[in-house]
Amino acid sequence: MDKLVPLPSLGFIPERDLGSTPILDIHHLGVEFGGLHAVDDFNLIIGRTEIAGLIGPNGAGKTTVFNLLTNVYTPTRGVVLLDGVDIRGKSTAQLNRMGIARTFQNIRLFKDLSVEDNVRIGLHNAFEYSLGSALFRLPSYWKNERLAHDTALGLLSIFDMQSLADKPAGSLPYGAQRRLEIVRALATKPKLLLLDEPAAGMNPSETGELMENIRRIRDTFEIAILLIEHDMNLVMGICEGIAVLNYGRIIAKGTQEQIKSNPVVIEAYLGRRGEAKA
Amino acid sequence: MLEVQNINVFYGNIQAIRDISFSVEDGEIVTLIGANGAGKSTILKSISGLLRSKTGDITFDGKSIKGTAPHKIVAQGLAHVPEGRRVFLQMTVEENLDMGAFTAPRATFEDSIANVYERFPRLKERRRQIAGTLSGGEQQMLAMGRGLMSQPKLMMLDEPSMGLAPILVEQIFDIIQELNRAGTTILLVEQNAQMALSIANRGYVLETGQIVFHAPSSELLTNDAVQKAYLGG
Amino acid sequence: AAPAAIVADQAASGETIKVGILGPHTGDYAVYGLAVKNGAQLYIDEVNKAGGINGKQIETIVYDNKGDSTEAITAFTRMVDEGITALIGDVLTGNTIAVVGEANPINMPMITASATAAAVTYNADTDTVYTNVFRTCFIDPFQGEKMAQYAAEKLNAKTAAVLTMTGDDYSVGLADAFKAKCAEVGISVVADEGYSKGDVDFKAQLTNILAATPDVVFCPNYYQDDGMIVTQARELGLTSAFLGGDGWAGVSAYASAEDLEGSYFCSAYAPGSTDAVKAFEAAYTAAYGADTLNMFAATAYDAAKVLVAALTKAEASGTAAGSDEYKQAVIDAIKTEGPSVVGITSETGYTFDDHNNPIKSAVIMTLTGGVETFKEMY
Amino acid sequence: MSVYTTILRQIINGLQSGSIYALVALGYSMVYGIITLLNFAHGDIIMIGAYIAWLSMAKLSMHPAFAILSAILGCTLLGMLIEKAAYKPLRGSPRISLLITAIGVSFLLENLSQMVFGAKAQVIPSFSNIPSIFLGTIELSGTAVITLIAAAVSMLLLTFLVQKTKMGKAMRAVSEDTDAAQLMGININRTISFTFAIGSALAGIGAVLYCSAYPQATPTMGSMLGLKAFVAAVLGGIGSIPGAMIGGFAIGLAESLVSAIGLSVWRDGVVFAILIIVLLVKPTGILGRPMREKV
Amino acid sequence: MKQAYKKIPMPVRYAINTLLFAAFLIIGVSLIQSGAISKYFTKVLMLIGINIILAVSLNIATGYLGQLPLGHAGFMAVGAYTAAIFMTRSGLDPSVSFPIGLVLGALSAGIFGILIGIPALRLKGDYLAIITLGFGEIIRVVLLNIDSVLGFKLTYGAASLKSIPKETTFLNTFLCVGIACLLIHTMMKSRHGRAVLSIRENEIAAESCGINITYYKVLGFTASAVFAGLAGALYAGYLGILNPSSFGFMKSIEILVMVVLGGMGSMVGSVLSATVLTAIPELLRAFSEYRMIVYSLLLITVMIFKPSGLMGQYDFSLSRILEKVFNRKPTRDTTNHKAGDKNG
Ligand SMILES: Nc1ncnc2c1ncn2[C@@H]1O[C@H](COP(=O)(O)OP(=O)(O)OP(=O)(O)O)[C@@H](O)[C@H]1O
Ligand SMILES: Nc1ncnc2c1ncn2[C@@H]1O[C@H](COP(=O)(O)OP(=O)(O)OP(=O)(O)O)[C@@H](O)[C@H]1O
Ligand SMILES: [Mg+2]
Ligand SMILES: [Mg+2]
Repeated sequence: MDKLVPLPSLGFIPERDLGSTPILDIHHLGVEFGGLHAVDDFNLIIGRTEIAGLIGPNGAGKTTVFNLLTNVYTPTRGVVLLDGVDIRGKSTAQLNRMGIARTFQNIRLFKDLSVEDNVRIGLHNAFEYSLGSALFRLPSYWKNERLAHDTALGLLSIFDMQSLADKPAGSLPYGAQRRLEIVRALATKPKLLLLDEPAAGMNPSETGELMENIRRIRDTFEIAILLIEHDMNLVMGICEGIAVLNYGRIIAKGTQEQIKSNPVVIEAYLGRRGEAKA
Repeated sequence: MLEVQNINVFYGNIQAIRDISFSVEDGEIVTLIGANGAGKSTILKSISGLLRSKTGDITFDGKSIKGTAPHKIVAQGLAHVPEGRRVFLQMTVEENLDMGAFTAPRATFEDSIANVYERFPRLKERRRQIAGTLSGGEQQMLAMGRGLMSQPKLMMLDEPSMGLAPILVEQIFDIIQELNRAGTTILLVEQNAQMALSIANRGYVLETGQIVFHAPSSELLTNDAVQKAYLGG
Repeated sequence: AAPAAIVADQAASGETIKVGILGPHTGDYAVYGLAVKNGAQLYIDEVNKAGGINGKQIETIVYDNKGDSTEAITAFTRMVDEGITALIGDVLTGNTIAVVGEANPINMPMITASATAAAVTYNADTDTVYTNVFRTCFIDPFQGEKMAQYAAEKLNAKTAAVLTMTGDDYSVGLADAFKAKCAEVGISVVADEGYSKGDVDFKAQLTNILAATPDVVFCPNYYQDDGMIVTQARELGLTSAFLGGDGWAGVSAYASAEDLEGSYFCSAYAPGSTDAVKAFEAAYTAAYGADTLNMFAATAYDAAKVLVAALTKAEASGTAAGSDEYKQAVIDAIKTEGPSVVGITSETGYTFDDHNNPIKSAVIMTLTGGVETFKEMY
Repeated sequence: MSVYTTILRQIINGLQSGSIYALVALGYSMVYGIITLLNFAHGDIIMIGAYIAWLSMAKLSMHPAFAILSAILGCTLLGMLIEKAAYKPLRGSPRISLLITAIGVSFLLENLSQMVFGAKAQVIPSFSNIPSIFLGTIELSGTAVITLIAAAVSMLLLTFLVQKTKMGKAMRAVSEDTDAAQLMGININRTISFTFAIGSALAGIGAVLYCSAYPQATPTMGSMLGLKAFVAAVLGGIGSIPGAMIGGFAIGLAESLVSAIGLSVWRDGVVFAILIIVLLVKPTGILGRPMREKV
Repeated sequence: MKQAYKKIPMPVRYAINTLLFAAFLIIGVSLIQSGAISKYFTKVLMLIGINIILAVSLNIATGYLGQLPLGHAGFMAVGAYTAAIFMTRSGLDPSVSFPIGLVLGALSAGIFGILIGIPALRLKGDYLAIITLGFGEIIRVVLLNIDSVLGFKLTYGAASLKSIPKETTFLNTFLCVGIACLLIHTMMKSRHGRAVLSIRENEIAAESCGINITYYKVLGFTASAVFAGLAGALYAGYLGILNPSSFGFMKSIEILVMVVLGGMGSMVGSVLSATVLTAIPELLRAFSEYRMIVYSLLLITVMIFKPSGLMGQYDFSLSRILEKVFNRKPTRDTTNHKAGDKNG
């Protein structure tokens, strides 16, 4: 087996306990689509409560990495350890139960269901009771349903969305839908939260707010967050470590400062103005 | 060139647009900014005919286009690059671009497509790929490229920079300016208000379906309230 | 509930005798249901014109069941609620059995003109006869057996093939009886093929039959299908004689004279054979057109005739219409009056056996020069 | 007769009935391909075509050529009328509502024609005597040959239409995203109307060929035919033009071969079992494009 | 701003609904026994009940799970034949064998649901439709051809399975309706039901919420089959005779029409449209041959003017109406929450 990249590679905040094993440990991950190496030899380690950023040009393979981590696509190569456990061969649902939750670049809400039900579906495995208890309304049904209701509203309150609980998710404005997706992902009690362009379609002030919330989520739930984003304000604002992907390969890894000033990154991704701003 | 007068638009019985009027002059870049759900996309959809306004009038190039079928409006030289890309997922990149040129004269097709490929080399690389498997940003480029193919007089862009890498965002804004210099009028909806205002002549600020503010961009850029609400200042 | 016209008609006497007519008037089997409806109505109209029964008009309550047993039951129950004294119907075997399940407990007299399965009047599991149920048509086993016998005796057949519409009780019933009889009379069944309702291409099955080179092919289906089957068989080069049941009546319009030449089928009556038949056919055509003029129109006409005779007798008995005694009187009268009713399809009257099936001999029809002609009584 | 000729004959039987299924399935697939509507009334349009042929020849004693033309024309117009009256008002509604409407239209056509034309099967005079072709000792009827050719030509023309012409492009765009298609300047109403016209014209051709092979018209003849064609279209990969052809032939062949091995009473069951197995192995039909959804 | 809208507590709601339903049954039964409701009307009511169960059961697979099965009549057939064979063969008194038959009918249909669901649910959309249609047809063909098995008369094929005790009554039909609706309701308003709904809404998202979609698809499909089997068993006891041709493709379509017309995913809609669609042909009897024309025109018209069905996705609830009455002035926050205005 390949040698582990020394830990913490991306954990840049020594005062926080990142744990002895990283939450996510990816080795030589790769996938091909008909000859196209969408992700190639991808290695990354993420600490237990770290906020990490994955950036790179369009079509670099960022979303594909998420899809590999959630087994929407099956990797052709590589090993992924979640909290020290090999996740090969696990289904998307199993991976979720093991602690990986995500949002989608193209929002995938349960549009016709209410906001609360969206979150409650996220809570599916958190408050379990058997089909029998449901059918015959046994006490465990009542207890868990009440807990689920309270928890759902509690989670919605992170984004101040309790008042929308009864609305159909599809009728929410774009930005609210993105936030709801995050809440739903959180409801599954993840150890690692994957956010795919959470700020897309938000204006700068909304983005600023989102940034605060992401940080708060990490602090309250003590989870690791890996996010993809093209909004450099957000990435540079909260990511403790950043990996840059291009043509499926990592071209740079490091802190904000290192990335901002990396000429390869500027050339491939940030561009002149981006450099100036950053 | 485009004159919108007192339109009111509903989704079922929810009113999304309340009595909005504005205009875009020939050769201008005008931008609409506003929070999520303010009704920006709804306005564009009403102009291109996908939605109907209950009242008021919309004139384009001197002719009323209210109630006209969308395909006729497009044929008059008004292109709409919709929100959320809306590329034809089962078609290849090239077929998508071909669709963009549906109303354009056949003779200019080769030039137009070469032009698009030049601006977005990634699309050229992926010309045979099924659009549905493109990455988000690639689809966004395709949507923009497809809009360019029709060589419109007025182009309405709904969040063209969404999901694009910073380097491409710059490019997109460059392209918009270039198009504008070449004579295309632009109506731009953007979340990246900073950049939108920096290239626009004028801007309208939208809140819950109403225009609350209208000024030249330079003024908007320095306005405190706008700064706070939309520029993250 | 009574249509306005009839109400006006009977205004004088003030009372009517209600008779139900039930069958599929829409859907796949409409052609039989409509024939039964029209045939029965034709006779009842004649009776009404002649003054009705004891001055009472006969009012028909006609309901469509789409060929669906569920609808048959609801429609029948509704008729009962509306006060029918007897039923002509149902038309399809399965529907009729379903209706019998409702009619038997209330001892409602019913005569079917077309339900041919033995089980319509007799429950083999419990060995009981449904005494309230009669019919004016053949039963399946009778036809199947007759044709097997006929093939052996008159056509000297040694081998036979069978082509049935699987899922159709009539077709399967005839075929089963035919096959059973074949074993007895020394015919070996060399091919046993099936098709589904709605099929129009039978070449695959016919190719198998062709390969088995049978002397005769027994095809106990309905005439449209049979016409197409014969045509396709000849196309493939199958020269065997075709045999069928009463469902064949009318087949001559559906295949060429050449192709049909030398086929045989049994029937309850021979179209155009006697003056009575001719008169019936003329009257029917005048009233309803020739579209649905098939054998069941004739058996329905007879059913109505038997029923009217029985009703007349029952009316005379003086019991109140709809009472249990009245119903029993009708049932008894069907048995006693039947033999004197000379119908279109039974010149010798309707005598019923102990399973309430009419005792009549089969007419063997043959096709010559494209015409369905009477061959012999058998 | 040798086993060999029996088998050969059965294959030919299968191809003959298969070619009719194929032709009908093409019309199905065509309409499905554009508005993803399972047009349950398609079989009934064929039924009307058959009655038009019957009316014009048996009742109006028209020349067969005119009868053929009027059947095709009649079907085309009927298809367009149905689209305008029953389907157009449902644009943008859930697909399943459209499906139910189509079922309603199918019921309506069946019951109307029973009222108008009667419940009895009508015999359709033959259009002409097309000489048969002999393959060795086996006779292949002329209509079968023509049906085969018609199916193949229709397939090629349709493929060309959809792939190469401007209308074809419009059709494909409409099928994917009507709003986006409109923004390309495509007149969706005209495109859909055109699609129905083509699909119904195919139904008309199907009616004529069907009638020359099976010369009877009944009000319910369309439902079984429509169902089989639907199965054929799905088996081939619904929406795919060559798929419809392959599916049609596959169903025809399966039917006759199942009968050939002596299972004719089980035929529908066995044919469906084959269908199920094929779909389990290839979940989008033989030529259907897998619906990939990028996440 | 939350709160304020007083909800009737769950147990109270259940009590209200149970009482109302019991009242309905008692009134129904006494009206029938007193003869105020005619036999015909009673029959129609029973049919309505059976059709309601069919519609609400298909609604699980179609409305809630979002699939398009076209073989629902097959499950009904399995239930009907199982119950009928048991009742005619067990030698038990009908009053004993009928309830057992109902349970057996439902269970056997459920087993078929699992067996068919596992392979069929791997397919999507119209391919699923056709594969279920295929299974439905196979069930029908098998019932036709297994007339007798090893000398034991089983289904009697085309000759029909006869002499089934007619044990179905208004009371037991509507008890079954009540049980079916209640169980479907309690299933759907639980985490299991929500999991089923999430699959309809977005399969990929459902999976990434940790929902075992295969399990829940099969669960939904099986539940759908179970109640179809129950309806089939009632049908057997209603009709007294079974023929495989009653369970063809058109029967499946008929049930589908009920579900869609009622509004996909609305149980009340299914109940309503099953009632209306059963009643309409009966009401139209006077039109005789024209009634199917009128019926199909009605169908088309309703779809055109109400494309999402009579009830849409709306589920009527009596207690919700009561709540409205008790809360004359709902103080719910209805204004759209805007992130923008807070910062302005
Ligand atoms: N299923 C697929 N089949 C073929 N190519 C694919 C498939 N999925 C992704 N790709 C290709 O792989 C590359 C990586 O795609 P991916 O979606 O991961 O990009 P990304 O980094 O998320 O880009 P963006 O920032 O634009 O969202 C793209 O070029 C895309 O076209
Ligand atoms: N299809 C729809 N049905 C119902 N309401 C809708 C629909 N589409 C939009 N809305 C509502 O109309 C309002 C305006 O929406 P619109 O999409 O025009 O906003 P926008 O300014 O473009 O926002 P965004 O920045 O999110 O794109 C919002 O409140 C939204 O919830
Ligand atoms: Mg991406
Ligand atoms: Mg928008």
